[in-house]
Amino acid sequence: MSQDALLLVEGLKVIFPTDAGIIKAVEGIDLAIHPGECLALVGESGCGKSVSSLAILGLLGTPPALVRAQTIRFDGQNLQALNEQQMAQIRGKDIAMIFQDALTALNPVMSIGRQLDEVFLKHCGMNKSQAKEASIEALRAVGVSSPAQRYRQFPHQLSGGMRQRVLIAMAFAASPKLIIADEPTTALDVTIQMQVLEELRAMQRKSGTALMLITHDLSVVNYLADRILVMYSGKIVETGPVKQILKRPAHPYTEGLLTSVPRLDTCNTRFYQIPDQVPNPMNKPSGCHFHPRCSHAGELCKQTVPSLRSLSPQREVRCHFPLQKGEGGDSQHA
Amino acid sequence: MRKGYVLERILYTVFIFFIVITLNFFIPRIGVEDPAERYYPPQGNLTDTEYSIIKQLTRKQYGFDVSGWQQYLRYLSQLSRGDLGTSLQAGSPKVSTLIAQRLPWTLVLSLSNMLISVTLGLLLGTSAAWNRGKFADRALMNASTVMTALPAFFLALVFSLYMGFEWGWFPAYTEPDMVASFDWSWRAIAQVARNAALPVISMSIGGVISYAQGTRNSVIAVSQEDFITTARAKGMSTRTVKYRHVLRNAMLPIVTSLGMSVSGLIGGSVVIEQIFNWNGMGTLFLTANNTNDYPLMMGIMLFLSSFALLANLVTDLLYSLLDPRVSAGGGRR
Amino acid sequence: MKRSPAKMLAVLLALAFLLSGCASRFERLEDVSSALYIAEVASSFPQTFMPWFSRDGVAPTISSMIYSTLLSYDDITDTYQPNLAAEWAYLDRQGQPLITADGRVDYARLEEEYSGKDTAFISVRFALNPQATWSDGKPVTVRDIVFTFDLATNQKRSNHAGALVWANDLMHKYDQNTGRLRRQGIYTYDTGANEAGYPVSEAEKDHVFYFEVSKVLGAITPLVSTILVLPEHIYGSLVSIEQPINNTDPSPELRHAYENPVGCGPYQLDRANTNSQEIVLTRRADYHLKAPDGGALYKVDVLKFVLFQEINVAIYALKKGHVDVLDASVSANYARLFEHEPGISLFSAPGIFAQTLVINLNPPPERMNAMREQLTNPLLRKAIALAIDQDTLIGYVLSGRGRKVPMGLVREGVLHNPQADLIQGPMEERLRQANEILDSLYPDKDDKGYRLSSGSRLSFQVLGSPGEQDMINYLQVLLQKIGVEVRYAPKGNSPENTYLYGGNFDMTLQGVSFTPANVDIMMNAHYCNLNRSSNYGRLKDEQLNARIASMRTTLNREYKYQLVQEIEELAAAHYYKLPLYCQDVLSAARTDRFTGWVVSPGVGAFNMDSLSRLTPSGQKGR
Amino acid sequence: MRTTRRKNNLLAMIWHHPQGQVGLILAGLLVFAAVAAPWITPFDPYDVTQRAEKGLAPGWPHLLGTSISTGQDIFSMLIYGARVSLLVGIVTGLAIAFLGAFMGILAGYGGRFWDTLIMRLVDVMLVIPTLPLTIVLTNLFGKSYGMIIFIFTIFGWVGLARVIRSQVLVLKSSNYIKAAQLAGASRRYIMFRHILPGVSNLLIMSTALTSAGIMVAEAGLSFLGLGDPTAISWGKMLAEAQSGGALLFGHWWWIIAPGIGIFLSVFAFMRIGLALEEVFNPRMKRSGMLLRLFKSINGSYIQEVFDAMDDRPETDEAGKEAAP
Repeated sequence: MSQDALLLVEGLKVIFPTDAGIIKAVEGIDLAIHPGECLALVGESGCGKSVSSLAILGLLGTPPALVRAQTIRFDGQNLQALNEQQMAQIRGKDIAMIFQDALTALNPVMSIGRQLDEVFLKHCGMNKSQAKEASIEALRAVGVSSPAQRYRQFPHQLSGGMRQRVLIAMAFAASPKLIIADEPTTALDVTIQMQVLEELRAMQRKSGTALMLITHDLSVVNYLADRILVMYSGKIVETGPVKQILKRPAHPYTEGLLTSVPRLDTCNTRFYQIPDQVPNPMNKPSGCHFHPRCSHAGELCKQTVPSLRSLSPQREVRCHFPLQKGEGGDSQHA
Repeated sequence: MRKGYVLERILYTVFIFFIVITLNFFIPRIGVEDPAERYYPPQGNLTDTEYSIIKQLTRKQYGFDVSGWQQYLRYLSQLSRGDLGTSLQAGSPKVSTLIAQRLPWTLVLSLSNMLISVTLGLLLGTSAAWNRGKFADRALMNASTVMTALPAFFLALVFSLYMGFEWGWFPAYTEPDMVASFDWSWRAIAQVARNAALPVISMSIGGVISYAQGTRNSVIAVSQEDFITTARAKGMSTRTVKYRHVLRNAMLPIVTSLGMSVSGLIGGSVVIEQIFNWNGMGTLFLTANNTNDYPLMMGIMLFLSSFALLANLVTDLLYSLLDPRVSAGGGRR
Repeated sequence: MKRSPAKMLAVLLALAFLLSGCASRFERLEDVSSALYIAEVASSFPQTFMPWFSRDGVAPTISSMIYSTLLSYDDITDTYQPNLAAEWAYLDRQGQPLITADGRVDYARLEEEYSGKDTAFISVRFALNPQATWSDGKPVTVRDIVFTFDLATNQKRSNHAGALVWANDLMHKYDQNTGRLRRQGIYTYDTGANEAGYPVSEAEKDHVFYFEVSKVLGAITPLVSTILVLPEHIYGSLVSIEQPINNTDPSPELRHAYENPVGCGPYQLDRANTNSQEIVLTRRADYHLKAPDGGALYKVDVLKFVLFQEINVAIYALKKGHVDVLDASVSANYARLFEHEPGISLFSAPGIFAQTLVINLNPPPERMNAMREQLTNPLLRKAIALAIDQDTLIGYVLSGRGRKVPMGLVREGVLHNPQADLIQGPMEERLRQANEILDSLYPDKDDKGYRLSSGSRLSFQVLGSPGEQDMINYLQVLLQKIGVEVRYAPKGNSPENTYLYGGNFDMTLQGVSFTPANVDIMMNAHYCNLNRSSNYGRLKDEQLNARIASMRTTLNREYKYQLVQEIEELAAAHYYKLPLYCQDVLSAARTDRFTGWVVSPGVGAFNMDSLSRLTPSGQKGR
Repeated sequence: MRTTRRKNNLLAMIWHHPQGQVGLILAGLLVFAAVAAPWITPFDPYDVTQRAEKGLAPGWPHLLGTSISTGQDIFSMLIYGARVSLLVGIVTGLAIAFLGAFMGILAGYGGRFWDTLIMRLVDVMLVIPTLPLTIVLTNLFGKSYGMIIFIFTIFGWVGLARVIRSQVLVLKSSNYIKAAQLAGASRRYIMFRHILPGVSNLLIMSTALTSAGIMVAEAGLSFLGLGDPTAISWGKMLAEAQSGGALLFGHWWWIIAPGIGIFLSVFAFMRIGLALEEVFNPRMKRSGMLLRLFKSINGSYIQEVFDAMDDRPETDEAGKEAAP
């Protein structure tokens, strides 16, 4: 199974040593993305999901970060063995990224056209005029109105949705095999969010690109993703197909996430909130990191770190007392 | 849109200029009812009639023979003809003539100071930022904390003492024939370089350090911006990222501080000029001060302010060229 | 690798600076001609050389070399030497010169002749040196003299030129308001000399002229020795009431004349080599005065005045051999610097200025306060005078390079009056006397000093410049010994905030110099005139005023000097300007190119006397 | 609440910052020197009776020699000089903080009129050449440290006011201020209860840094002879050294001594200011420290950290196998 994965990551760990102590951002995660698949990495902010994606692409500065992994294999290539120059060849061409805040993710003093051109010039062997044509075409493809005019404009002159589209166009520019989308719609209004997601899904369908979606928004996950990977405090706490997990979460944290999503079909007048805050990454709780916030937690949870256990062939959970037994989930799926 | 911004900046500059002119008119008049009391010529054994004649003449000479408003209007019309007034020095030279004589020599110091500060500062600052935390960086940061606490005039004295007096590497004071015998020959240029060495070195040490530190911090701050990650994620080579994405943005605050040093270009070397006996605007001003040559002092003040205003305007416009966000609205501040 | 551009640039710059440093060479050291390099300490050089313009900085020195006066006057010996005027004489009523057998002024007959009341002025006859020429070749004639002195007396055409004050005693008078001549007092062949009874023959018409001057002995000195004669053929057509000579906004022609002086002095301006840092004068071959041997009076062909902003720089230049001589006095602290320097001589000349402590003894009512009221008491002032130990001050402040000044403020020469030195004796005795006086004045005393009946301590401020602070601190110590406190108070650098003229101070410092040449003016200024003169402390004494007035008007020279001596005594008894010291004038000159430097009282090594005695030392500079 | 608690142990926070500690110790020494000057100096430089031979070289009892022009003991002058430097620096720093905060808050929160007015004023002030104007003003109003403090304050508030204003603008748009406004709090209340505490960190920090800057500026003015002519200050000592022939005589100690005084005082306050900056704003932490930490933590410890993240050996197997 891992053999045919487009991206295979095993035992990825990231720490940040600081004056005050060591921040354990990612504590060993495994993940695999198959061609054309959309994998969602879900979790609260600070759980290490963005750091993981940056670490995979080698975009984390070292210092301040220290990264270790057993395997980071992309398309049969060991990414860890590549130097910066070779990585640069992969980034943008094979793996592209879409960032959360398009205003800060775009260079403020460069026209968006030139920023797009850079991708075509670098990865597609085009000359300047070709690149310009391709950029305008790419802008049009993501639904940017009057792309030739936008081409000359600067990021601050565009609306938030437009900027996000530009980022999407930029990611898809070199037809990569994998796109990592880090909270692509969080910074946008809800109506614009939908349009952008639409665009993203259309582009993904059209090109058959694999998508690694990083989000905390389960409705986005529901809309785009095939498989889910729930992270908490640097560890994966639950994985599985989207439908199963959304319907029957096995980890109390996943359940908490689900209940905190406002739904139109239920009549909750108050949102459910997971109590307390994300644990201090410098000083994480013993045992299961989630236990101080967990309503099901027992004595065992405080002492022993639970391991990732298989519930069904496709589902795993890291919990001493999972909410769902494997069979139930399985039968649902079947 | 951009035209509008340029026009707005120019109009604004003119407005401020007007305020500065007015201030310049009023400051020397603070507390002066009768200029004859303040500026009358050296004491002698004057009889009462002689003294009253002198008073009258002095009043007329300073334009105090008419009412305040008329004085102001006269001042404006005089300025509009480019006339900065007449110095009280022997022979009543025009203030503008005196400034024109001294300005080039001050510019020799301050321009080479700026050139050295900016180029060395940028080079050191960027290389420190690229090698963040390594030896060069730490050396620069340590040097900067030490050097910013050492005022330039102290360094100037120390350099003058050692490199000038003790070791005789450079002239400890400006050679008196430097200005006089300057004729654009290589010999004369070498002489200027030799004489400018100590003043420029003592001025530019602080400049290099502060530009280097500013550049370093700016480059580091920009390197941590999201769009730099975007650029890297696009697969841009390290070189492209550094020079096209980081530096361009990191230059923006540097341009602002450059603008500020340009506006202090002429007035900034008063103390250094005094120490090295350099015949520039600074010594001209100190001389004017010591001899109570108010017309000259105020002429220099106005010249410096106008220069600073112009420098600010150019900086603003340059900044708006570099940063498209500015002319669209808001300001850089 | 990455830092290499920075490194390269730094190395390049360092190299450039170092290489440029090797090219250093100095003009003087290579100069084999007879050119003297003179260091001037000034903030800037004048660009114009109108001799009446400026009395500050280098301008007077330069002007006095380019232009000439009618006569030269020697302060010390009280004698006149011919300059532009080859001969001169007071005339008796018959027009005959009042001259003794040995050619000197016959003061006895002068007094005899003019003491009566039937005439308002004295007539003086001058004959110009026929050899005298302007630097453009034109001869100096009586037209130049008439033009010059006529201009000096006419305020409308001369503005407040420096000449104004000094021309006061000429009887030639103009109306201040109209600028019209009210009374003629200068006569030449062309301006009615013969008609007025001053005979001038046709042959003498270009050289002989007559002045009518006030009936005082002091009238002639400033006229003949301070007013530099201007060329009529240059300025005559340029100067008018609309365009006065001393003008802040001169016409281009006038400016051109200012900038290109045509003079009749021993040197002329070498415009081509003169600039903002260097004034170059060249010797005029046709100068009318010659050495006794018939050769040039002054031995130096070229004078190069080099501008230095600060005395330290000038001293450095002298040490380095950039200049031959320093036209500035050197602080005693620097004497050590030259002591073992080969090729440099240090000269010490007695000073002419007596430094005094001026006491405000008559403040205007609005400036009066309790402390100043104490100072109106001459006994207190005497006590202060008793406590001033000049030896200590000279030792500490001047490092011993100074001399004591008697209470009469005149140290030596014809004016000196030993009787005026009211305070003498050993210091212990003086302090005892002082305390005796103070004890009687202020019964309230503790170990710190005396108190007024109001309880406040006897304490005064001494207004001074920052440079004088140290001296005032020593004064403080001296007066501490008799229980009187004085403190330094800074004076501003403009007249209005020095408070001196308004009498808004307790004490201040002032230099005083009485010489036969200036005693008429200065005694009046120091002791009589209350209006913006040197009489800061506003001394008012009818007897003294009368004595000074008669001193100014007497025509008997012996009597005049006797009066001066009496005035010294009278003034000293007021304990008004208390002598502190007289600082020696230290000057330094190099001897590797020229030898023969001489100094005289109050004058440093660079002076006209030196110029007439210098001889090249033959050896080239180091 | 949080800010007040911080302020209470402000000194402690600076003390615990390695750079700040240096600053505090130096500043403490200087303050001690300034206060105790009459007791710790071997000679009273103001007393002419305690003068020695002029131009002595360093030795005993004149540790740093004597001046050429007056014979004053240079070491004693150095100690006394701390008084002027600290007084002018600290008082001006506080005055600028006060005026700058007032102007900045007024511009940022006082409404459009004040904002425009103050910002125009700022523009004018930035253009006027400070040093020449200072020279003119001291000439007009006399030379004293009061005057210098006044002039520095008049020119110094500009930069601070701009920073404060932008900080206020940020605060103004923050939710808690909006909430307070909605809750009907008065402008004055919001200004003093919310805005002022919001900018207080900035103010404290800038006071330290401005004081350092003012000390340099004061030395410069004294050097030009614009300070109080009766006081002994480091700038004036340098000026006296220059005009009194220290260069000609090669008396380096006369130049170096006041230079060290200036350096130490400026350095101390800069250290304190920068320490405060880092304490208040941890993101500003210097990378150098981080890297030193990297080096000081040995590799095996890092390895341990990484290893500790793995699931326990017994469960590890299960997890590994369970992984898809």
